[in-house]
Amino acid sequence: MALDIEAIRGDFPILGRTLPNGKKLVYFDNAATSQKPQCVIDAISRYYEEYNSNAHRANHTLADEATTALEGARERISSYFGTSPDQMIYTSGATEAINLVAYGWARENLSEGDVVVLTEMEHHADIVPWQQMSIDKGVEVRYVPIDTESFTLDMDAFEVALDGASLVCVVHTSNVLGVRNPVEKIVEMSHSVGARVLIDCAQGAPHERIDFDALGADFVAISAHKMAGPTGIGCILVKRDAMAEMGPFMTGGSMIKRVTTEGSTFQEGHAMFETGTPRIAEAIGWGAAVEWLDQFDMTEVHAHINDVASWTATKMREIPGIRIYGDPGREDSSGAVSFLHESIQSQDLALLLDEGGFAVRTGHHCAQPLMDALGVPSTNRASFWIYNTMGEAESFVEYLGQVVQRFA
Amino acid sequence: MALDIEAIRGDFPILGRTLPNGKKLVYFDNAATSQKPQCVIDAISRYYEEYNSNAHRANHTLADEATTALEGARERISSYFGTSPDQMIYTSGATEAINLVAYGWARENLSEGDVVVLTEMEHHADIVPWQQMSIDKGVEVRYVPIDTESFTLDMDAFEVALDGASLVCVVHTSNVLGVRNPVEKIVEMSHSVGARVLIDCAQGAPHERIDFDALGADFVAISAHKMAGPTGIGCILVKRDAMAEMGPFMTGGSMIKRVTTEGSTFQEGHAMFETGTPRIAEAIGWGAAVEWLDQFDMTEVHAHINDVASWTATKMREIPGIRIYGDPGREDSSGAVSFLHESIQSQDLALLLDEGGFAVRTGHHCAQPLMDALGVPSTNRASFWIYNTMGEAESFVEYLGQVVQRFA
Amino acid sequence: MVEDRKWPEHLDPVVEEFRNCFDAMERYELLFGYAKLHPSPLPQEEWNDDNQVHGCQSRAHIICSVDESGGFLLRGGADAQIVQGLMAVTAIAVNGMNPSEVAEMEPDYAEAMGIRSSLTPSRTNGFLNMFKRVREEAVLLQ
Amino acid sequence: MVEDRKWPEHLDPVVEEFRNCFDAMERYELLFGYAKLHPSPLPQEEWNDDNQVHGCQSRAHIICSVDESGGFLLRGGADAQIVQGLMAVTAIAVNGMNPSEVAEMEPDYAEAMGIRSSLTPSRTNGFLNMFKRVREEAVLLQ
Ligand SMILES: Cc1ncc(COP(=O)(O)O)c(C=O)c1O
Ligand SMILES: Cc1ncc(COP(=O)(O)O)c(C=O)c1O
Repeated sequence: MALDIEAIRGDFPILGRTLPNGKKLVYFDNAATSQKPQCVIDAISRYYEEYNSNAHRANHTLADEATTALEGARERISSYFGTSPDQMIYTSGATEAINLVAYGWARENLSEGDVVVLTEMEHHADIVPWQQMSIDKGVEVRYVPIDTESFTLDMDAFEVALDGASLVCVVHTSNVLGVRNPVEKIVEMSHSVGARVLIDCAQGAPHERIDFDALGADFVAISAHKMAGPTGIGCILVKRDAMAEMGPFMTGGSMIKRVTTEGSTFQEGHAMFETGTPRIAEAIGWGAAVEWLDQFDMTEVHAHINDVASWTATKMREIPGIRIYGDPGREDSSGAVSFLHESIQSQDLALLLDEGGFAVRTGHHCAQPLMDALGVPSTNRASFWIYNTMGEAESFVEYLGQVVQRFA
Repeated sequence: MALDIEAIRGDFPILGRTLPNGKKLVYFDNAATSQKPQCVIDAISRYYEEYNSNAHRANHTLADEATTALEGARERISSYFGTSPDQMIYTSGATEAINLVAYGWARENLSEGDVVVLTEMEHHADIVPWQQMSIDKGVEVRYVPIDTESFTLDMDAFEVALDGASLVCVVHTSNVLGVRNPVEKIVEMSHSVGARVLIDCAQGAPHERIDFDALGADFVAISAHKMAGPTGIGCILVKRDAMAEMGPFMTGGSMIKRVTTEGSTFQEGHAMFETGTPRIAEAIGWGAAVEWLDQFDMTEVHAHINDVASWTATKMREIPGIRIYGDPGREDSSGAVSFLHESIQSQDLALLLDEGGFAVRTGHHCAQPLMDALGVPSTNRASFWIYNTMGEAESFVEYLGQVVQRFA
Repeated sequence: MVEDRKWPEHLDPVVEEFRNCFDAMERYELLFGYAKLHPSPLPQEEWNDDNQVHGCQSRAHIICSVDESGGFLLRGGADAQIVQGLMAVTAIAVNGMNPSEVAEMEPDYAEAMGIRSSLTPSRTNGFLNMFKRVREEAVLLQ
Repeated sequence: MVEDRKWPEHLDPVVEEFRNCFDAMERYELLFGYAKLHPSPLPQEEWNDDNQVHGCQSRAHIICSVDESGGFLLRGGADAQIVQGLMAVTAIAVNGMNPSEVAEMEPDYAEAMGIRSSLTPSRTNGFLNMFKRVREEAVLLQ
């Protein structure tokens, strides 16, 4: 059954928006954050309007309803990711998720000389925590290079880098190139040398169904806001045996068993890593987002997005001076088209596109080591999602062509 | 001008709620979390419906609008707290705020044998991070006792504990007793021995106008959700010179200046402590909450709440077997009435009250050292806020009396 | 009601008694009464970490065994009367039953009795945790 | 318009030229033109950390000084043409003025010109940061 994109668009109030200059919004900034369907917005409002209450220790009706909804969301989200609620820890997003692995797992388990393997295409969220670990603990950080012709990870170099590694951290899908890494193989190779593996699925989760248990990674980081969910929430999925190796990160209420002035004991399992008042509205909103997404076959979603990206990139290549970074449309690609014009500076191009109603992101995309590898300071990036249409892509390519003609 | 409580109630959709058993909701669990006025709920929905976009590096219209709203909220919130935006760091709540001081300031500045002074009436959020610091760094933690007759901090003991202290962490207002500590004096005394001071204003901010610059504390922790704002957001206010002593806590995007595979440099000031996609909807919602609160004179709000609490406590004392922990109505008190019945166990009492529509919280309130000092494992707690009425208090006291008659 | 019940027949009169209550408060009163009349109470001296039921905010302890004649025996105690009352009703239900029958039981008599607060897992009175523990022990005692 | 303007009179024709554009894209075209015709450009060799304007996502550099006759001189360069164009217009405005007049100037000519993207602080083209820096330097040069 083909996706009914027009019906899907109808779920997103913002997509009907007219900008102050009278242009219709064309939202191509999905890798930064996705838009939210009405059912997600309503789930959040309904929580605040009908049963807002602090969760846990629920001896009154509202608290019971809030707790049931909060835990129900955890059930639904973890099951969407092919795992059980006890292997999921709520965080504020992928960034906090990775920091939790650094503070909660690596701080306990790595020491001077231990090796953490990263790649040149990691997001800063998956680089800086490890650099800090290297300053604090003397851990060695290795970067697997990319092949700047094919825009893929150099898997031979990866194999070499694995030697003696304790932890491997790889992005599932690059937010700049849209390239999906062979994460199954990466997990397998890493485990074969006894290393734990973290997969940063911030960009992967909106484009394919992540099955945590099947993937076999020890840690998977996810942000809700890139997959139709609200801001301020995400999670880290953690394998049971890896979780057992972790120590507390942020501490305070809820994560304790008993606090005395002499010292404290902590909850076991995922409860040890969630402290303070939960992100209740956010969790409920994310649960609704997952339910919304779950009505679609993600293979179809991916195919649709890839069609639009592929068509757009092909047409863009015909515009004089445009260069594309990545290979949109390829099987392992997913919806991000990074590009530059040889003479129109990227900020200028962004503002000119904005004038036409086109929202694209411009900058280093929190991936400066990748920018360095590509030899550019920034790119323009159009990134597509489920509700983008071929019609939008056509108008974009046409407008971009005019801009180039006028300003190059 | 007296507060128009009925008009205020009209702003809160949830207050009109009828519970599944047909009873009208009487919400007395405000110290756990406050309800949200419609304008806050609408501000969040409007963000998602009209201008949701990732903030910063804003080269398109939506991103510009989102960034302007996000930074506008920071202006409004910091100004409400009597300070400037550069002294405010967004966190997920008071718990993360205190953890940020532990990881960002104490980890850099304290070492073996340095003294951290706490009180017996701290929330776990202001205890466990310091116990962890003591395990990690060998810091000595001292607890100032409370006088269990007057339910106040023992200020003589405080003075003694101050000797050689590097950091003093005190709760502004106890979430169990409703007692406000003499924080001005505590700041002054702490500074006179050269210690930095953290005031946990999670409970203080909903009851009085916190003026950070006037108070002079080095750190002030606040949660939005207890003061009409959304879940998942709060802040730590940090004095400029204390901030200059801090190192990074969570790392990743946004907080960096430049990332290379060789290492990274960081932003200065508050930007160093905010990483990842911001809590955009939450910040905007909190800004709306602060604007809503700002229409009231907090002295009047406090007086109203104290009237209700004082009346309730007085009447409750007439019910056989009820004992109150704290001294509601006293000048330094604010809206929380903790109580126990001598024979009806607290969980039972909570469920019986719930049957009448009354939402009260029951448990150790994340303050087990205080429970230990009071010699009880838990209390029932009715906590009042701006929208609670004398009529609600009357029906509560009447119902409680009946419960005691029937079940004691 | 008798058609689709999932509890032992001998519990019917108890369930009926609760159903005949005028309102929730009367049901709670009755439950407090059952708490006092627990057929096999576990005295506080025997409460320890091993027999504690976790996930209850109040304290609850149970010991399950099989009596001389092969019948299940649930001894239990709780500091909250509502939990204690539900334990008592549960003991009335399961005591003397075959462990394999106990292992198959469902906690729906509490719902049928109209004890609303027993129904959701997040309610901290912990009835459902207690019931789950009983069933687990019954499996081991088969 | 001439009544309430807050920019020097000699900028009027420039502002007028922009106001007469057909649409935003024509204004940008004109701005790209001004970028090329900067009256006092700062060549890239002179760009360094000291003269960099912070808070712009693109690179922008300015050096302010006073010429022999006491007039303000703004030299500037940016890698984005839109910033460079706004710098050029700003230079046309301030060059030759008394530093104390520059210190009092407002950036509203950009708004009057209809350059929408110059208006909000969050826009990363950084015109407002550049303008603020010019005013600060003017204060020092008074
Ligand atoms: C005094 C006090 N401090 C800290 C906290 C923790 O706040 P949050 O759960 O919003 O992080 C609370 C809230 O329960 C509190 O009452
Ligand atoms: C690949 C990747 N990893 C991590 C992140 C960080 O996610 P968040 O900002 O939601 O914490 C992002 C989002 O920008 C990303 O694209």
